[in-house]
Amino acid sequence: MIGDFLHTTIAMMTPILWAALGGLFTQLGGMLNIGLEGMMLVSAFSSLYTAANTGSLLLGILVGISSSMLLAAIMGYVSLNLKANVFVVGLATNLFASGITVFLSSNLCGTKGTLYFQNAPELSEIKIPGIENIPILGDLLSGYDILDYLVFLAVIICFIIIFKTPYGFHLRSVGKNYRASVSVGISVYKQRFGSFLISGFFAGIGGAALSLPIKTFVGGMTNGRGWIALVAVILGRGNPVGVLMASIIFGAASALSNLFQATTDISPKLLLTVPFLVTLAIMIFYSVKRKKVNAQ
Amino acid sequence: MHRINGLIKTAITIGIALVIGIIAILLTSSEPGNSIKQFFIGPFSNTYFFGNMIAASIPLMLTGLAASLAFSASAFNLGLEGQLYFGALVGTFLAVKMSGFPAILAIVISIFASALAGGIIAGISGWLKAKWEVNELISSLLISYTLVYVVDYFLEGPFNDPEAGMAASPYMNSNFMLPKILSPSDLHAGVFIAIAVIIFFYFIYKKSTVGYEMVITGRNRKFSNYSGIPVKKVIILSMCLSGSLAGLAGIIDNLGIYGRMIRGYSTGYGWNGIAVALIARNHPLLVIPAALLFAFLESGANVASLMSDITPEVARIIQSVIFYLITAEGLVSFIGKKRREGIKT
Amino acid sequence: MQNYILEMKNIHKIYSVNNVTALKNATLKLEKGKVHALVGENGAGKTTLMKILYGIEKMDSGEIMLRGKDVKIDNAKTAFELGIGMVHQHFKLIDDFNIAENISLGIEKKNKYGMIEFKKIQNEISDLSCKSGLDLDPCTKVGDLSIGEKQKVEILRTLYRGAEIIILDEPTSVLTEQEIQRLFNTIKMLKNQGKTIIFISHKLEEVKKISDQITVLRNGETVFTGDTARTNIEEISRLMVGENITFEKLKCTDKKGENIFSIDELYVKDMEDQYFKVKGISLNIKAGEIVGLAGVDGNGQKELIRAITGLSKIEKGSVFLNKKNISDYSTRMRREAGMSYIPKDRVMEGSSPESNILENEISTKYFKDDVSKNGWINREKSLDLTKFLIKEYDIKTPGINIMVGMLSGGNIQKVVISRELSSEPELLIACEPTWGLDIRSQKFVYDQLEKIRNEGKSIFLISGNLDEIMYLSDRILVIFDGEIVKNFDNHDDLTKMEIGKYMMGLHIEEKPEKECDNRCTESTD
Amino acid sequence: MRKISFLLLCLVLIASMGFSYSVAIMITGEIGGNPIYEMMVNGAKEAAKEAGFDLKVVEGGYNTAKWEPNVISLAATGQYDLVVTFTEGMPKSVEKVAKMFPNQKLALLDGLAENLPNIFSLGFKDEEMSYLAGAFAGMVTTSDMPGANKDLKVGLLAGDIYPAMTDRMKPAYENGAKSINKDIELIFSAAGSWSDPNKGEDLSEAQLGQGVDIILTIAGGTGMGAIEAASNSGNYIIGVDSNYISMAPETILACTLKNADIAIKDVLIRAFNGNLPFGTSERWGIKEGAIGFTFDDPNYIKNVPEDIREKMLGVFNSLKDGEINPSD
Repeated sequence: MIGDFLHTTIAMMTPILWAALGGLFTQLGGMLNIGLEGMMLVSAFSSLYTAANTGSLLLGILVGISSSMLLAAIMGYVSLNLKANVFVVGLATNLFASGITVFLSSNLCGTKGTLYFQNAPELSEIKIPGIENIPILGDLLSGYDILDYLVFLAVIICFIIIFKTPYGFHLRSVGKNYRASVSVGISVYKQRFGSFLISGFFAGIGGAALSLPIKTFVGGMTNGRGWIALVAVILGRGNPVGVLMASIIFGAASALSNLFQATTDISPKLLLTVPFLVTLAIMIFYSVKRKKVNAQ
Repeated sequence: MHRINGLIKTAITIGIALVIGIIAILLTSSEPGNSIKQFFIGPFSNTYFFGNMIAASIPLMLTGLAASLAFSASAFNLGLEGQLYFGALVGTFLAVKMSGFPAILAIVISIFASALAGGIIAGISGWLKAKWEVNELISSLLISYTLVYVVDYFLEGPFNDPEAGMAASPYMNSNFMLPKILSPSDLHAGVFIAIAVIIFFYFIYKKSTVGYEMVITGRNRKFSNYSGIPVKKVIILSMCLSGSLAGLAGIIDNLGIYGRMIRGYSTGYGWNGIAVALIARNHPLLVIPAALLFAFLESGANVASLMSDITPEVARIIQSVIFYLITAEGLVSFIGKKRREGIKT
Repeated sequence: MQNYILEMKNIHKIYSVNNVTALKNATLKLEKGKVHALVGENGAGKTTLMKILYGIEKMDSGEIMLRGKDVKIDNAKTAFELGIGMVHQHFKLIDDFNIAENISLGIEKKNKYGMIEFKKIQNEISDLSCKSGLDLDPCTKVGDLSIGEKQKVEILRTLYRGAEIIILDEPTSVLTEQEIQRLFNTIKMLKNQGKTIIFISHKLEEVKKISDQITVLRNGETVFTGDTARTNIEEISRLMVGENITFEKLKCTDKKGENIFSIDELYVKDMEDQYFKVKGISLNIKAGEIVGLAGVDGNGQKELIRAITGLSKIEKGSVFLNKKNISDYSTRMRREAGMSYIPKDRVMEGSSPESNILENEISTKYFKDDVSKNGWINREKSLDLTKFLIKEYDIKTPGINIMVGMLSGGNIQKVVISRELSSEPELLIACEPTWGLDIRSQKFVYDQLEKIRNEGKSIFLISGNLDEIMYLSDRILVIFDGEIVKNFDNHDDLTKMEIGKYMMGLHIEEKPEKECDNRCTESTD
Repeated sequence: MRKISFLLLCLVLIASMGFSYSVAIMITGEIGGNPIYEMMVNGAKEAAKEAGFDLKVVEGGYNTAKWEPNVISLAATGQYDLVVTFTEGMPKSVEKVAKMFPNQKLALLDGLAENLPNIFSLGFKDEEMSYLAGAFAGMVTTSDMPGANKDLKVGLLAGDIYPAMTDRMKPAYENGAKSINKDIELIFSAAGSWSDPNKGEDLSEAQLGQGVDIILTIAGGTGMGAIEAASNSGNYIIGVDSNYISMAPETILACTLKNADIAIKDVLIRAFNGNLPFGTSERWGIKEGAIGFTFDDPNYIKNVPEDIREKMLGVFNSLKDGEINPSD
């Protein structure tokens, strides 16, 4: 049971973590990316559709990423070049994504309903020999799909990009004090546009991680994950490791809520609040602790 | 002079956004003429659609005001959706239970209870912010998500009308319903409440000491502290007021249109309210036209899907194209620049 | 023809926002390896001229020649590639980054994998900081530095970027006497290394001391250029303002009254609430007395003031005003009890730049009967008050509805002072009240302080400018490491060096010169 | 006064209409994500093609509160001879519209309205459908099929919680299962969304982890995740509404069918021919051919042991003949 719980926690959080890593970059550049949800959704559709029609998972993921990045580029262009409010543009992005995916689904696949691609290549679970059969540890470490494993690598890469490369360094400087950055010749525009593209890249993988493993697309299937990713971004305080922790907390709380649904008689609706309440409680706990530590 | 310039600029921007919306229809509709007509003229084509459009703008005016009030004190209330939904539940519950009360009393109590409930919920986020520096943006969002499920739970179970056949509360006494205008459309006297509230808050915002405190705190918190303005109280208060307005927005539809509370009836009011506030640039009075514009796009989409081949997803695409550009301050100068460049070459 | 490293000729600039002519026919010619002072009143166009040179502002017409060649500088990057570095009056530093990160931002050294080599950068910077005499630990967070140290970081940055021409925009306005001495040493050292320095100031004594050549700007025009040695202060001063302004030390009055304000054994922690910055300070101020607090930045002044004004928590001890214990009062209650406060940062703390003058003037009394009733602000009364203050304090503004941020520094300070004095305080706390102001505005502030002192009010003056403290104070307290280490009566024979000794803590023991070793002890991240 | 002039306007519009019969369908939701609506629309389209009338399909969206105004709007246009809408949440709305527009004919499917003279309503016996599924689940979980375990637990995954679910479908499913072995325990989960397959997968995994070996999914798109979860663990799924066994023949053992397309086609053709009995209501179940079971599906025959198939046919016939009351 503990094994199942840990496994669900990880599997549950990875799409969110992918998107949150994307949101982290725009956040570091000083902007709240409301459009993660839409980027994920577009990629969930396009990656699955491509994978099903070409038989190539890799191609599917790449197309998913590209479509999400395209949406991110539009978002960047409209908010940076045309100086539209980034929040409203984010809402527009989500609205556009929810419309265009169903529109394409009905035009390309002839149905607005659930799309199931039986013959699509499966993003299958990788069993790690040796570890697979160890109790609990086997559940925790083995049996995920490749995108689940890669996300941990992505956390490390993001950490390096953000803290070790000039791009990350400049982006952070723009987010902290853009006037100071301008004074040393850093282009705020380029940094921020870049952060939108990276945001699209990661949100795109997050979307693919939703649809490919189950070979299914349903309109609106992201169901608020982009927003949760945003919460993880802010709780993560500008650090990919922090974002990882926040995602794990949310994943664990969701897994707990699912477990309660299967084991208790508490109303399923009330159990659905568990992930939000747990996240909130932990957030308050840390804020209180931070203040207390400072007070000593 | 600057302000007038700004308004013209905004008007041109909205105009361009609408034109691009028309282009989107041309690309997606097989009967574009009819679709465009239904989308843009439909809401004005008869009193029924027109009334519904105005009715749809009522909660948006209030949530727009709620968002702009919090924003102007630099408190980011992203939990409008939950505050609204929960406020509506409390108000509707009381209205249903007060069946024997005189109508005026019941309406007033129900409205105040909703506002109070929404205010308390938002106030919690404000208090957490003032006391422990908990990010109010995230706390209000998480509380909002939680409340939506909790309210759903009540509507599905303890506060469900078994005869409704769906997740909805029992009906309140029909005497409690706000008077209708332009019947059979949804438009009701709540529109006057909303406008009165907006004008009232405009004066609060512009003329009162409380409004002054909120504006100054929103612009420069350090200065407020220094001046002796009770910043923490201002933050809590502005969140409370914002939440109360959300609660009011929640109950007004139930008192004006449905006579009960239906699960999910408010979906999007919170987020759209934020968009309304941003389009209105946080100005309390401009919230009215911004909410009307928003309602116009919503009912345009609705009429178009009733009367032409525009499907909901296509309507969403058209709306999104307009939203992309609606706040684009650079759009006018961008077009202007292109033209000048065009002349040069 | 002389060989100039840089020539700026006939520079014109009109700000389109408010149609103000900032520069007309401004000319500046620099010789290599010299310190060139650029002087003028606030608003004379010094900063604008330098912004044009640094590529932040665009000029309307004119030419810039560097080493005899025409150059076009349209952004900061070009400027620094041409070897021009600028230390802004308002520092362009990121508080959350450490010194090394701030200095290397934009020109990071990368290894072959494209990673920034922070270690290498840190070593380079500590080497450079030793060589140039600007001793700094590259791993310190900039947010933790004093203003003087931040300035050093800025100078170090221009050096690190290989600047040949270094613009120092009013560098001494924020420094203490000792820090100014060090800055001058640095400037001399840089000069010896062949750097060309543009030294912007309106403090003519300093200009006389440090510069080789001088250019005077008035109303955007160059009115004088020549060797400093051949000029005298009076002449320059007249050229700058068109009249003579001099300060004389205030005469002590005999009308000292009772103790108005006293502090008893006060302990205050730093902003992060970690350790004590004020360690048992006691003091008192009588009616009609100006008490100056001298000290090197970062010795607890900030914390002391914040605790007195109710912005920070008092850990231990009490504050009395008019014999009332106000230790538990909120900021508003303290103000009600008769306290006024002119803060150091007039733009971010003392005013709301995005609000108009009226809104700024009423911020401490909007709830009082003078301007409001039953929670509604009386527009007419507050308008009258604002108009009165604008007139009384000679605030130069195009109108009442102008955002305060659009005013010049001196006028913003007038807004702050007029508001603080109009509440007729018993005690005025004035922090760096003339920070960055020109002579005329400075004179105005001094006159105001004198006036209310003579009315029998108490003034607590905190300033890093020893001249100011010595001009104004009846008594001078010296703060060092969170304690009052000396209480001077302001005699005529009191010297700056005497005060400075206490400010530096030299009264305790003669410390050896600190050795220069700034290697990082901890890694970044 | 306004109301009257508005109605007059409508009358004029009706009078000016051509002769062709026209039908508007207001879908309570969106076609996307809900297979039953897809079936309904297809059935209606077939009817329109066969009989030759105009058909307008309007999607009401996910906001429940907006459905009634949409029906009112359609009625108010006066362009349609018949306005059709669905679900058990709509009777009150349909009655209201019928009273507002006495000349407008209305049909309600999948829900029962008051018998007003201009309303025809048709309900489905959902409890028969759930009972069938419950009996089947009970037989599978007590069998020695490879995907069945010893725990006596069956699962139900719902998209959301609504009265028909809690009042009729869930109890009937439980009754069906308990009719096989009264110790069988039901584990119920709700996703709170009809379009979140990932959530469906997670919830199903939690159920399967508790010893459930067969899950009935009444969850729209969310149910797709349950199929994935069950197929990964080698357990079973029962589908609803239409036959989609072929999607995962090893996992989806059977589907209970709700022949909504047949029902709507029948209603529309009767209305077109003028013999739909407005003012009455009907309730269709197994006997009327509205509820079915995938007895004929080759995969069903291949994957389900013969004894279970035979027993299922028995249950089916008993329900048809009214020998079993699924609700107790």
